[in-house]
Amino acid sequence: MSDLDAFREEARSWLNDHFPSGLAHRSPPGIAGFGARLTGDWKAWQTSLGEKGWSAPTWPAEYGGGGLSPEQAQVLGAEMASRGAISPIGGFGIMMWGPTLLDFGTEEQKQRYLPPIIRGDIHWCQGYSEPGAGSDLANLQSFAEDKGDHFILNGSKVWTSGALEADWMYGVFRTDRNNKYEGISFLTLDMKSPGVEVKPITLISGQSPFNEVFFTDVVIPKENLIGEKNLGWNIGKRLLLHERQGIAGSGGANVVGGSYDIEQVARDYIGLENGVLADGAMRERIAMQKMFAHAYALTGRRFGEEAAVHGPTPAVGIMKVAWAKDNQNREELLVEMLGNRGLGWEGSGFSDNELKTVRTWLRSKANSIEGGTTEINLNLVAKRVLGLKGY
Amino acid sequence: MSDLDAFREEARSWLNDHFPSGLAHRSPPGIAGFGARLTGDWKAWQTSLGEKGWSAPTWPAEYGGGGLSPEQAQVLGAEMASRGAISPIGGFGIMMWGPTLLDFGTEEQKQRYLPPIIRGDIHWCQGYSEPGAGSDLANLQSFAEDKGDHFILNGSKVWTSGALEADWMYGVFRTDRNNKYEGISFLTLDMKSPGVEVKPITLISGQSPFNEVFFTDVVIPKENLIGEKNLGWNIGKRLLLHERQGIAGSGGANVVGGSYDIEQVARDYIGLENGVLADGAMRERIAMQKMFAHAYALTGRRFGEEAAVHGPTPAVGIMKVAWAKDNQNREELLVEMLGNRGLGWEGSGFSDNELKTVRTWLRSKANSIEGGTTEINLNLVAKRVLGLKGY
Amino acid sequence: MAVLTEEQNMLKDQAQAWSRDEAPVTRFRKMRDSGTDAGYEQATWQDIAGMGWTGILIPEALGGSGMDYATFGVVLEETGRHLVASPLFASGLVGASALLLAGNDAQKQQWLPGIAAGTSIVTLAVDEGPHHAPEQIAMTADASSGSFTLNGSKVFVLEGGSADAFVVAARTSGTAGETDGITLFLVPADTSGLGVQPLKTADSRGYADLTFRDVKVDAAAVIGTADAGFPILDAVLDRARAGLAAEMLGTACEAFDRTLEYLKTREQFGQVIGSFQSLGHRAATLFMDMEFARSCVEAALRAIDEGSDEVPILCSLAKCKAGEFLHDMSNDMIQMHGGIGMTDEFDAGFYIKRARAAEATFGGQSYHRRRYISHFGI
Amino acid sequence: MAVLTEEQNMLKDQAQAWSRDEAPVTRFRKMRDSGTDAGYEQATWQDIAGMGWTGILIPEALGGSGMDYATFGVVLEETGRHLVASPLFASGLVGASALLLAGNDAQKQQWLPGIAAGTSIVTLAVDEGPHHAPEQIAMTADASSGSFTLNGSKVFVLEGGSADAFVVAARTSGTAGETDGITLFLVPADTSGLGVQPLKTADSRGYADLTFRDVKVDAAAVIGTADAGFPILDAVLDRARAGLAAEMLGTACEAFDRTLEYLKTREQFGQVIGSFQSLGHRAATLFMDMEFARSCVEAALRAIDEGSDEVPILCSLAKCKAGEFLHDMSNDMIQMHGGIGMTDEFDAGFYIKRARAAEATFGGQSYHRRRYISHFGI
Repeated sequence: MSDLDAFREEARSWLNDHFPSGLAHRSPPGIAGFGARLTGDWKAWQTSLGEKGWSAPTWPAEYGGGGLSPEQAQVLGAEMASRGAISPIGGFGIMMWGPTLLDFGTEEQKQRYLPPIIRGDIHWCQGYSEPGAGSDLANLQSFAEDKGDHFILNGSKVWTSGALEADWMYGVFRTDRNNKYEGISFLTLDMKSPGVEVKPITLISGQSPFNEVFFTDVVIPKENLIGEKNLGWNIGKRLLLHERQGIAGSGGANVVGGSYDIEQVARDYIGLENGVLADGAMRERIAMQKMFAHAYALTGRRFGEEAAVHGPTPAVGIMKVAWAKDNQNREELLVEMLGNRGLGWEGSGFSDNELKTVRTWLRSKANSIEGGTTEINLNLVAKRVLGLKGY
Repeated sequence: MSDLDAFREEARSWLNDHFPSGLAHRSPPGIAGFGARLTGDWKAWQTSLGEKGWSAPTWPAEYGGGGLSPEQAQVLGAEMASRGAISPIGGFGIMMWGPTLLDFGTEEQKQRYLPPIIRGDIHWCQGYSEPGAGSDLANLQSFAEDKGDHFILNGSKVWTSGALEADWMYGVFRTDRNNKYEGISFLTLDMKSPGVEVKPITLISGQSPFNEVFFTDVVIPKENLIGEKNLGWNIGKRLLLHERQGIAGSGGANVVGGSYDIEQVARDYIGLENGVLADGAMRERIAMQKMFAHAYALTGRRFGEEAAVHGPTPAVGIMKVAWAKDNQNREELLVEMLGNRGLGWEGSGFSDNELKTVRTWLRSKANSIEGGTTEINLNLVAKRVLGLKGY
Repeated sequence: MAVLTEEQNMLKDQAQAWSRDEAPVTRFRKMRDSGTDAGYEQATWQDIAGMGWTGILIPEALGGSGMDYATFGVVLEETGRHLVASPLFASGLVGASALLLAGNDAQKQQWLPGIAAGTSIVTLAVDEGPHHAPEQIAMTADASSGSFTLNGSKVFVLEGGSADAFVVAARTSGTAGETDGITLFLVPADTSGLGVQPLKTADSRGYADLTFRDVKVDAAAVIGTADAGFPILDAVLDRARAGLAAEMLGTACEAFDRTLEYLKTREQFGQVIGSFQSLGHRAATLFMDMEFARSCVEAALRAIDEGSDEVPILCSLAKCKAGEFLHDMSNDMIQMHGGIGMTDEFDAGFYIKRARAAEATFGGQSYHRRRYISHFGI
Repeated sequence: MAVLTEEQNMLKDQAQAWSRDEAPVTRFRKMRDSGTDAGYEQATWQDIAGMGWTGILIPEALGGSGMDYATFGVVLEETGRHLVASPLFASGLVGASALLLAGNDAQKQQWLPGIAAGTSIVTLAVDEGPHHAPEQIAMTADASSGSFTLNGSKVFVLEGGSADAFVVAARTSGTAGETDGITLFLVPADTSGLGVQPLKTADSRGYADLTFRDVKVDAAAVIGTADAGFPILDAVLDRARAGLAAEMLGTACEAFDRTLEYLKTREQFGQVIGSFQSLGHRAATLFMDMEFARSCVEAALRAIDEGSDEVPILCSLAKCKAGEFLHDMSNDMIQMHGGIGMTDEFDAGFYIKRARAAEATFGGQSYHRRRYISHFGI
């Protein structure tokens, strides 16, 4: 029996003992990834997984991680997937902050921050965007004044997902007003610190996980500085890569939740004549939408196959643009096909699917803004992939 | 009887005497506006009209023009139109060069150049574009070196309409290599001068009125300088206004000649089912095309009405963009509807209309380039109409 | 903009000033947040009636000012800019048009003075399914001994929750899909058997679904002639389409103006974002769409006033072109504003929600493309 | 690009080098200027046959190399880049596919070695009207005493003027619009009653119209089974579509590369024009279209080689996506080059003419959108 087979046995046995079968194929409660507080079976599963370190399978065991090889992690993932075991420990800590910390943190910082991330005890939020700095992220103004052994932070962040639920924030803050890029530091702060105020953002589609966070004379100890002072931009950029990949990698599904079947909507709200959609123009538009989505999926698969042999290609930059376009086109088609049934907001006059479609359509408008606007992404493709100047 | 009625009588009587009735509703032979040499009735009509000065009705009589008031000119135009009398004297001389000369020329230059334009004796071509200077027109490099009492010209022009038939050229030439805009002079030159060589340009659609013109040590007397040396760019720009208005004002008809009826093509090459085009998607695209053209026509009419009251608006800048878009969309639809009948080049395998459609479609691709590219025109709208910076 | 008459200029100035000062989007927001079913505030509605806009089309003898559709369009464009919520369009234009075009003297005397005064709200109930399809009317009106019994339903009736009476298109003969056999009825809202269910819509305007269960009306309720209502309905709808297109044009123009202002002031990477060519060219293209939509809207209104044969084709053109421009502009208003455009706190959400609702009302772009091209024999 | 096998890499290198060095667009231009009816030069064709590309699909026993469609696609992409004119696609891929899929041993023995050697050209004759519509075949083949009499016409047959034999789809029963009743015949070009009229097309490729007047063939000419030819025809057409899509992808990629190079070198207003955002963003969008088209083309070819159920849907996807990209790219090649792009002296005209011809062949984008969506029950 190979080592990997042995590990597979171990994983199976452990999952048999620790995964509550009642949770099979269920998603954790709360806003996925933003760390809801768990109870009952979910809490027990969180505790088992966290103590085993398999919520972060490849992170070093010395910080509480699983210490697995990539191959072992793949086996574990397959085993969990096959029994519908979903980890309730995720979010920014697991997906972005932990990996970044492993690269850039001091030994002391790793010891301090990683174990509670792995156990799912501390939930993190990400302080990046600011009202005055949209696509020009480095134009941030929240200022952390150096007071010797601590910083005093004033300013605000916006679009902070899960800030209301989070225990801690990591983020980028200005520490030098005279240098745009080399005047930014990467800091962490306790969200319970005096002077931190969180205000939820309602989107045009309704409630959202986003918040504004205001800082008034917030004290941040010097030990919370990651990397060197004024050189935090590089750490911040590294983290962004994870974010863009995370968004585009969701593969066509909208963040709010998939919309319903486009062919079914066509049949129900437009109708067929002789087995063919009665509206030939709409039929062509649906075809174009589905063919674009198909091409998108085939391209994602191809890039994956090629990357496995030739290494990653910057061409993936187009996937974020395509993802947004695909989502927005599909949602516009759905709303148009629903006709006046696609204009409901709430109440008994509309079906659940109709109401959900309206909200999903509105939410999709952010897809070409969040995680780098379509314009910024096209700039990046023009520059990095095509080698054009001036971007 | 009002003065205008009296003039109407005079015009009628003169036209009765001088317009050969056999020419009614006929266009002059040759490439319209590029001055073919006329014979027979056409020559007689040219001579009468030119001697009367009514080929340029509002130009001062002292230079051989009609000396008419705008109202009289309108009456004359209406009378000529009503009997289908078309002037064979036109082209660059009448449309652009004459009006510009009236503004910028010296008394001597007006006396010299205007009478033969009015008589249609001298045909002009326009030396503007150069191979290295497309949208960036002022980047022209043809250099007229100042030799005291004359210039020596070397370089080349491109896209020179009618150069092969023209007697003279007016144009913009570099006289100072150190100043981009204030180093350009407006000159005229005799096309029979030694060192002038004309090479016709074949377009992707076939033959064209365009040429390349090469200059090798061409001697240009100083008296051919219009305005001041190095200050010719303003004269050149004034002239361009006439060109853009001329092109966009042609109102949706393609320069090569109108294409045939889109509904008829739809009926013949796609066919109807129950009185409706069998291809619903194509039907919607045709509708969009026709509605855009309709909106374009209504907008042209509205701008006209508004200009009559409020004066001209820079908003007309969009008309050139729309004209190109309209032409190109229509031609693409036609070619697509013709299917494999829309791929012929010559020979008996295709009908005349089919062959003409292919050529017109190809020719329409220039519509978004000639007379200012769509990109340049959008820049101009962004800057002049919307007041945006950076254009 | 078309050359306006003195009267039109005065009304335009009035509508502009009032909308901007008394009924800006903040007021619409307050109404939305109040959760009212009506979709408008009584105070706003009284202001509007007080200025006489409700009577623009109604003859002076019946309490109105007897002006034309082009003038109504000027006002709707201004109120559309600020998303002013009121039954002005549904009653003062659509309801009034039905009575003006085909009402008999008694009906006119009974309803038009109230519409002009803003004390009566009369609205049109036409569609029965998710898409605008006036030929597909299936609702029945069975005649017997001088009265009619109405059964069926109507959906998405504009200002249906506030209306005092409905102009109802029902079928007295034939089957769905036929234009013959349709009759228009004037049905008071309190008629027995008529159920009104207000809807909570994304654009916070007042709409309602209606159900008719053995609703009895007598012959005096017929507008025009029985079985021959379709041409009237079509004419009323065209007036509605042109008027709504004017309102939509205003909505889109305001979205354009606000976005252009943002392009000129918002800085990124040390320059105003409007200086980025990809945004500047889109703004220039949207400007073209705006001018084209305006030409079509003004031509449609003028054609109605002149009694032109081209009313159907121009009204479809206007509704489609205003719809296309509003559609694209409401999308780009969000995109060009970036994240802020996605927040409920900012107004862009109101514009895109209103956009889609107005697009769907009385036929969307796709419907009007089909209707337009059908005039060309293909 | 997909991960290639060693064999595919070798062929790709060979095709790349040969096309670039021996058959660049200047050679195509010379052929065009010569005014030949054939649409290709014999020397080019002999080179191609000599390299064995004509036999890529044909088993070794019959003189070919027995490789797959993905490999053929690699070659066609390279020849497509340079608009190489030859019957390679029409005969080596389409004609050979018909025989490989449904020919009997005698037919294969008779024709495949010649196709592999380039000494026989076999092409498909399917359409009869201006648009691709294989179900609409009306040409008749009347059976009597063991032979068939063909009457009707075929249009726009690729390499029809040079072909030695045609695979002809004709109707042995049923009427136009039905898929049942179609039969494939192998008809030598010198058969009595068969008329061939070469066409002068904008893209200077070899096409011909065919007329059949009482053309008699015996039962041995049937490919597959009488009346049941449509599934074979459909499979042949799908292979043709995928192969043509690969060629179109190459054509469009070359147009993209040349245009990108121009964006990097052409200066206006003191900067390279690619630095203008409106052009840069369009280039980036075209790059996306290019990558998407490639994914579809490669997936379609792979599906054929794997015998997947998804062949029809993927081949329609590939033809449509390659067509869309080539369409837009050939337009933008001219626009981004400005005036020079409009001159016959420059090559952009060749690319746009080839683009529209290839788009129309074996179904355009619109045809394949309809075919694709019909698989989803709407």
